[in-house]
Amino acid sequence: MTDSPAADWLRRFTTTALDREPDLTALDQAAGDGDFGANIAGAARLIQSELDGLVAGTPAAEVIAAAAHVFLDRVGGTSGPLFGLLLQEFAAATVKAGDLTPAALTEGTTNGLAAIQRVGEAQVGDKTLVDALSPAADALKALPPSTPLTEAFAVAARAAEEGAEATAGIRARRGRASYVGDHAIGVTDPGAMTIGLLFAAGT
Amino acid sequence: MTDSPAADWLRRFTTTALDREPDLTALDQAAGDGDFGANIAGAARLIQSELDGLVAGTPAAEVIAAAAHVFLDRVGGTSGPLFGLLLQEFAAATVKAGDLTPAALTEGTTNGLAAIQRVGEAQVGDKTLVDALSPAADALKALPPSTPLTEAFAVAARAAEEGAEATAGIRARRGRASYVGDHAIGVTDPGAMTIGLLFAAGT
Amino acid sequence: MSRYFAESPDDLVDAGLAGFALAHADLVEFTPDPGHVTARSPDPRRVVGLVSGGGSGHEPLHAGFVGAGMLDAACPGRIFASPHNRQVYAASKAVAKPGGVLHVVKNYTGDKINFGIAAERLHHDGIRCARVLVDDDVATDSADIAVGRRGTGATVVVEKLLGAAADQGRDLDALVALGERVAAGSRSVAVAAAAHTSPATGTPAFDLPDDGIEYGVGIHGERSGAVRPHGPVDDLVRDMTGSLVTALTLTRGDRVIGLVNGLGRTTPLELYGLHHRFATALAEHGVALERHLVGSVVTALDMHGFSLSLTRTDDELTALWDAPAHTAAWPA
Amino acid sequence: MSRYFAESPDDLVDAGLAGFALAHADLVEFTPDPGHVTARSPDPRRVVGLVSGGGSGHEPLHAGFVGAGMLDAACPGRIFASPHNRQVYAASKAVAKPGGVLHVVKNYTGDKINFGIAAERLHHDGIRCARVLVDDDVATDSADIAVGRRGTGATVVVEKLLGAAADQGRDLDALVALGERVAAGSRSVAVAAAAHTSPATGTPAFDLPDDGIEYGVGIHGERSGAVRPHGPVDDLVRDMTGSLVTALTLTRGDRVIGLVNGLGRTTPLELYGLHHRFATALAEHGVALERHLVGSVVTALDMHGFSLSLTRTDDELTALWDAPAHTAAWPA
Ligand SMILES: Nc1ncnc2c1ncn2[C@@H]1O[C@H](COP(=O)(O)OP(=O)(O)O)[C@@H](O)[C@H]1O
Ligand SMILES: Nc1ncnc2c1ncn2[C@@H]1O[C@H](COP(=O)(O)OP(=O)(O)O)[C@@H](O)[C@H]1O
Ligand SMILES: [Mg+2]
Ligand SMILES: [Mg+2]
Ligand SMILES: [Mg+2]
Ligand SMILES: [Mg+2]
Repeated sequence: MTDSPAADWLRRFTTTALDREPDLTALDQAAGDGDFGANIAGAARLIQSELDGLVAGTPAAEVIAAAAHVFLDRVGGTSGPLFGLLLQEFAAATVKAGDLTPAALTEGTTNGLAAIQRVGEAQVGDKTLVDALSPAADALKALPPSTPLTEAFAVAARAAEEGAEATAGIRARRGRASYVGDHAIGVTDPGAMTIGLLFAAGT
Repeated sequence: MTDSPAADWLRRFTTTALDREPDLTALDQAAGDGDFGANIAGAARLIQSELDGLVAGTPAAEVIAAAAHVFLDRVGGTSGPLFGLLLQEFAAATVKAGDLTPAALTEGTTNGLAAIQRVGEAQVGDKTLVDALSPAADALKALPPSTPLTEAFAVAARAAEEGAEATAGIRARRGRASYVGDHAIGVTDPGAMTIGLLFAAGT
Repeated sequence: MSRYFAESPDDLVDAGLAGFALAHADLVEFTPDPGHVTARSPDPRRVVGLVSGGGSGHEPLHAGFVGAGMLDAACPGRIFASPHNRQVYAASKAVAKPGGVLHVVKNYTGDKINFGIAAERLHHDGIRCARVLVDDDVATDSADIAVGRRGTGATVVVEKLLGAAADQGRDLDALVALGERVAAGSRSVAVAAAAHTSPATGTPAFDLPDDGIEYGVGIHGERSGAVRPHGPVDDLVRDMTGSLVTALTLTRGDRVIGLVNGLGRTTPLELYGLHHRFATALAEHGVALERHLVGSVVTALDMHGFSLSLTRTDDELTALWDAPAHTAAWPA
Repeated sequence: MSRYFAESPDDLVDAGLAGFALAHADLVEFTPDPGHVTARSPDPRRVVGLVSGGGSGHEPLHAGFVGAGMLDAACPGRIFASPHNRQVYAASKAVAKPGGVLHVVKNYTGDKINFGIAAERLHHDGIRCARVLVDDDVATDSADIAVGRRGTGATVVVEKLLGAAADQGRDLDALVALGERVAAGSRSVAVAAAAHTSPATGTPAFDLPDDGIEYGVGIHGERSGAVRPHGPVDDLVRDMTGSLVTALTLTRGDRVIGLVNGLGRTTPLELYGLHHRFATALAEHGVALERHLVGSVVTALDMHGFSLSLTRTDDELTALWDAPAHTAAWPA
């Protein structure tokens, strides 16, 4: 078990994801197909065992890359590869910055959003995790360079949570929720909510 | 439509059977397989259309034989052929007596019971229609020869109904209800109850 | 509650049979009155016609097993009600061969009576007729039940082996002997986690506690009286397997054909998972699972449950199992 | 509520696949990690490997259609979750032939993404790879849905016709053209009278009024938003048929292959009855039902519902339909 800030962040995320699995399942059940909670929880367990296997002092980029690979190579669904693309961009930005800095967070979020939109073609307002990720990227880009990492995470989390909350009011145009029409109204998008959980885990 | 006593009797029986179909279904559901009500109701509808087709003045034996043939040749289940055997003996006894007399009723019931026991091997206490038919036969045999037909029917009905009621207290040794063990306790045997309905229709 | 996609219990049977006949017109012919299904292309070597039947609600049994290599005819009754004797009589007349007719009958009073009356009529017509009774269900092996064990899942095994033997031109006595041997060597046990939907009422035929399993249920949804909690599936399968092994007094090295049968709404994933556990449990007993079938072949409408069956086998029976059959539901 | 006979959603998939592999060891080989099933005896004339896959819970799709005459490999994901790209990549590598690999993909974002990443990796390895997208569900043909129509029941028709064509040695471009033509000529619509049981919670995935039918449901149990009363079944089938005829702009004399597909707990009697009604409704449109399949082949766990599918056919496609296939679930 490592104790680097990156590992702590991801471990906290996995704990929250497992705690919240029933809520995420219920949301995807109400306006989707019910597998989102299990998918994210499965990923969380795999990431925990990856983190357990890392030696102390593993560079932040490698820690994040390990989680990215879990999502990319071992988790299916729509959400698996999309979260993988996001974490992969976090890892790349962390390599570039030399550590998980606020700048790396901003760049990772921005590039992760771009990659997710290239692959999934969702726009803000389609009721997907893009509705949380996009405002988070905007909020991070607006921060002064000197912002401490935990505060940057907090700002991103707040923006993502607000974006996620807004998804409750709309029908979906993409993802499984797009098939259920008005049944999606009143239901927060679980993918967007999980983006909020990911950032909040860094605070 | 005929108006002979035999036809009236059988028509009243079909009306009651159709009225009571849900109860019979529920009893067979609670301690059997749930098809008894539909089976008897199906027979009742077929008998009604046979009765409708008979010319006025058709001899009682032929009327009863028509109903017997419906049961024997067009109704399955356990109950179909057993009711057919009973009615066939009623018809034979009616031929012998020249009409549906109290003596014919007694002989038909006695011989019907014997036929049903030859084929189905049930004894009193096995929780089958024999539990109603056997006391009915006994009660009929004990009647003075001068008893009017409707009273004979009434006596047989009372004995059959008492026999049927007694089936509620016991587990079954034959029929589908024998598979359900203690679930049969508290449930009146629907076949026995229907024997009561058959006699009661003659009163 | 979930209503069937049919107008009534009778429509469920009548439309279902009409559609079956339409879908499999190459394999079978359907006579609506008295209702029976006959095979279009039986093996020309057959000298005995094979007839079975019973209440509807167990599909694909029996009509799905009419065809070359299995049954010559099937008589479907109303839902859970034995066919009437005229159905059996007409079907038997239609497929009787020089060596007569063999009835494969599940051990239920109604089936025995109706097939029995038909047999009397056939004898009267000078047609040889014999019966093989299937009574495989260990849950009904009890002194309290005067009518003996119910006939359930193993019926399909009996029909397959008899069909292959009939194709070899075996005569009636030989087929009866074989059928009795197979039936005597077959046992089944069934459990349910939810009742079937009664077509008469549109509601579950019985209630179970949320976490309960009815152990020893019948294919008409007859309750067993024994409810156990929904514990580890491994334990459940091990207990069921043990009861079959005991009933057949199987010992190490004995050879069996195994059937994992869904009772209606049990999913293929569940059935295959149960098959895996069944194979493991049999291996623990040292019993050789030589052949197997996994699927919903003897059902109880939409019951959520399954049965496990074992049939003792040997080289002869295994060869009969492997013989080709071409019917609507036999996996070719 | 009725719990599955499995310890957990993951066990439902894992034990189910292990049992499937055990039951059909003659037909398929199963690699647990990354999970995929491959055919043991593909036709030697094939020059292109056929791969499909998707979330589990739709059995027998896709693993049940792996074998001679249909798929070379299938990648089963977790329940209702697309397989991950490494499963698709490994399966494709395992069955790639000189002419490359063809992916048959149901139109869902997750499937497209995961098959898409695998395709990138295959290209990187110098393996030709193309895709046929199945998007047959008319209920999702709406301007409000940016991702287009879902892929549902017609997938099995596409897999059958492509399999037969691959057996003739057709190359990748020819198969893509054929697959696109079949997919473009296929439409489906599904209804449910009761939701599937969620394996995560053990409760119905959605509630319907006692007398309600969800019209336009998805194979992951996605609700349609349109509930109608459980009226005459004839009317329901006529409306569903009409929507398919309209979507395919079929006119008198057009020829089709029809599929009546159970979504899980729908009984054979219901399905055959629906087939009878479907055939009648098609006849009213003057459309020739040239071939058909009736069964539960593309399911949604234990949902009580059914789908109807039509595929335009011609002499070429009908001949491909008639070609032999030997898989666990194709009716031989
Ligand atoms: N095109 C898309 N772009 C970005 N995110 C998407 C897209 N489609 C769906 N999602 C996200 O995926 C989540 C659902 O993931 P999951 O349950 O794994 O997939 P599926 O919908 O295939 O079952 C949704 O909550 C939504 O946030
Ligand atoms: N061996 C028997 N002798 C006489 N009557 C019997 C016997 N077995 C069952 N019955 C009667 O049959 C009735 C059930 O008939 P039915 O529902 O048609 O048959 P099944 O039990 O085959 O579903 C029972 O209520 C009982 O009265
Ligand atoms: Mg989902
Ligand atoms: Mg009954
Ligand atoms: Mg019955
Ligand atoms: Mg999904």
